[in-house]
Amino acid sequence: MIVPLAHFLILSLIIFCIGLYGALTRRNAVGILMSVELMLNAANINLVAFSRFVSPQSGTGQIFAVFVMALAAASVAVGLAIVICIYRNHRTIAADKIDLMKW
Amino acid sequence: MPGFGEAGYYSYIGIFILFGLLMGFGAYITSWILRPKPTQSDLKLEPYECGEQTQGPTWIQFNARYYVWALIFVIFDVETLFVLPWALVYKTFPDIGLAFTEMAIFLLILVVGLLYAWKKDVLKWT
Amino acid sequence: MTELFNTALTPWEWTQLISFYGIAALMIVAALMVVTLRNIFHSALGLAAVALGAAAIYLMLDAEFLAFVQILVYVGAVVTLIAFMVMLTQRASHGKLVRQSNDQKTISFIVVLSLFALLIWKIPTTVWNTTVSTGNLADAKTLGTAFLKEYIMPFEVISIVLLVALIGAIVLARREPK
Amino acid sequence: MSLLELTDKLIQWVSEMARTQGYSPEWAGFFTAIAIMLAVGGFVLGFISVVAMLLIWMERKVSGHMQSRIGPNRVGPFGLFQSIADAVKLLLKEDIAPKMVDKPVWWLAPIIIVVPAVLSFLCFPFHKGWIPLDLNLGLLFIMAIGSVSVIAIFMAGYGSNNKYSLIGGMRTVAQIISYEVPAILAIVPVVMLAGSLSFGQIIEAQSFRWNLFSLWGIVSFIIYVISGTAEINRTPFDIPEAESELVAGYHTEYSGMKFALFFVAEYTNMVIVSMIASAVFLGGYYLPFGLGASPVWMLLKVFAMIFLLMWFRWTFPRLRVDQMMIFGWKVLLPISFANIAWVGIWMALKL
Repeated sequence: MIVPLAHFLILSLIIFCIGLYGALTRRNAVGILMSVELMLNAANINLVAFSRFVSPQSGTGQIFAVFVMALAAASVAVGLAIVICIYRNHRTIAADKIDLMKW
Repeated sequence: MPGFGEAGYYSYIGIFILFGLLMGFGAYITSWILRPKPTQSDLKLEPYECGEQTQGPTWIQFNARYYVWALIFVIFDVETLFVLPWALVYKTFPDIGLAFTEMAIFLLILVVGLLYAWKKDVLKWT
Repeated sequence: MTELFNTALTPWEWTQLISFYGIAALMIVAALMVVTLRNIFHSALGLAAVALGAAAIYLMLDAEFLAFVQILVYVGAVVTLIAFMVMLTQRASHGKLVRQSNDQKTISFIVVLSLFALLIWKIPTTVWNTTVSTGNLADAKTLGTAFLKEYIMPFEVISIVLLVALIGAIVLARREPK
Repeated sequence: MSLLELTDKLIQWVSEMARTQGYSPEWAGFFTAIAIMLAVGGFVLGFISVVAMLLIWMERKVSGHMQSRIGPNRVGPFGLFQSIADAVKLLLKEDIAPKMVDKPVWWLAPIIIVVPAVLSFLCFPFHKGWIPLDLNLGLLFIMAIGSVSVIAIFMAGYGSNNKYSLIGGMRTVAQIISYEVPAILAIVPVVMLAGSLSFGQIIEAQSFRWNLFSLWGIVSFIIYVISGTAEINRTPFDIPEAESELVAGYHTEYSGMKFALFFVAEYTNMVIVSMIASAVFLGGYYLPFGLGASPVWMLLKVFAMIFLLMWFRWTFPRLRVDQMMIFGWKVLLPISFANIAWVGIWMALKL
């Protein structure tokens, strides 16, 4: 392994920050979910990198990454179903237009 | 890994990806060199819809049933992610009864989901 | 950083370095596509590219199982689901959403930038407790054994999570027949 | 001697040579390894082109004879060069990019569909030890790589800006994903018994007794062949490109070489499905009961499987969409769960 651990962490940091920015600023609800997926992917890279560098034989990080993947898939399934619901009732998927709960 | 060494093992995949790209781009480039390039009339570049004039935007709204199928698929695809490592160690695991029970519970819980979808008629095309 | 380039590298190490930075650059570009592009379908393709890049990174980290499963689950399933969703709501995505970002742009940028600055300062200076690998690395069989031993409870719980997600999403997405 | 041993010896020999000549042995070994990879890749690319052309000819010939026709018979002996003529024709066609297509997406889709098809041949078991790269998780690798083509189909359907393409693409994807789960679950019993996902080890486990020679094996095989047929959109599962309804499905707007790439990918996927079925259930390069092993048997089995798929095409009428969905989720999926349970109980009692 010639690439140092820090570089994997920095890669994952950059992707996480991009995802966070997207999740905070995108108006399209589907876009927000995609940004969340980016963040989860970044977290997974972190987990696998630590697993390889810190405990290469037990593979704990890999197991957590598998669980994160399963939860990510479940969350995106439910999240998109909510978007469908909103789209049916409001004919929009702009997240800042959905403000019924504000008042 | 003898021969290629640790890093060389996966380089093979990279080389094959390059070959796939070579095949695609190679086909594009040869046909670009060989093919005739007449000026295209406007009518020829219409989308092909059996000679009829295109009506309305293509990107119409689709039915939600496609989404529901994809949803069931996602859940069962994630399930294979847990079944495969289990299947790999099933033969050699010392307590085979435990291994069997664990997977039986896991799959039964998912089958409940399948039965729910079945009951709610989302597996149908209507 | 500097000591990396003072040592003589073997050819395979060069390959690894070059492919890592190449893939990292591609992933960052694709991630930027996901958050900036106006066409939401193109963003979904960017997400697929990020997932493929992450799979390549996993291969580099000797997590073979995770790499292939990443392609199977993310590219094959999650991006497909998102693409179906894009088709379903594209009348709202095309044209109506003129502005792509909301009015929290500046404040979000400051928040993200400060998080980034903090971590980019901390990560290289932290001493990580790394070990040099000797013997067998974790593979798919290690995962399978772990699912049957220490992680048997999460393993069963995840099936309940999947069941709840399935039922919840069906209830939400399905239009009640009149 | 296996491919890996040969590679190993060659690399060592070249490194020794380089050392005596005063060059860096590491770099010499590296370039030898890359050269070997390129040679294998080139061989595989040639194999794919030859097999794809042969299959296009075979498809037309088989369909012809099944309908009491002769099929192509003018170009070369038995019309063998018909595919070459077709390829030249496609190569010389002018390129029509309809206006309003989503250019980058539309343009990239044929390339993205070809790459996974080529990549799957990385694990093609030609003979014992002669697998380009016998990945530990080869079977999972092929399944995973295959799912990338779903994205390419989506790109083709979306990018064409044509309603037929889009509907065809959506239907294709819906069909592929409905049958992917049964396809993966059908090979789980094999994995349980072989304890491995690598092609080499799965085939070795069948050196005497093929997986087909048992009740669960037959059930798994049938499930796999049906799901495989559905995944490559062949009749009776050709709803996505039903000519009478949707012109040609997701590749309606493609012409010339772009269409040819879709075509090659389709036939390559057919080879891959046949390869997995032969390697996983039919013993790969082994004859049953230890009667021998040879790459000839592997290729014969693959072609027999392909013939079976072509036979299906002229035997079964096209299914309706609702029948297709019901069959995948309500019949194949429960049967494959039951099959896994049955194999699990059987193994638990036996061990």
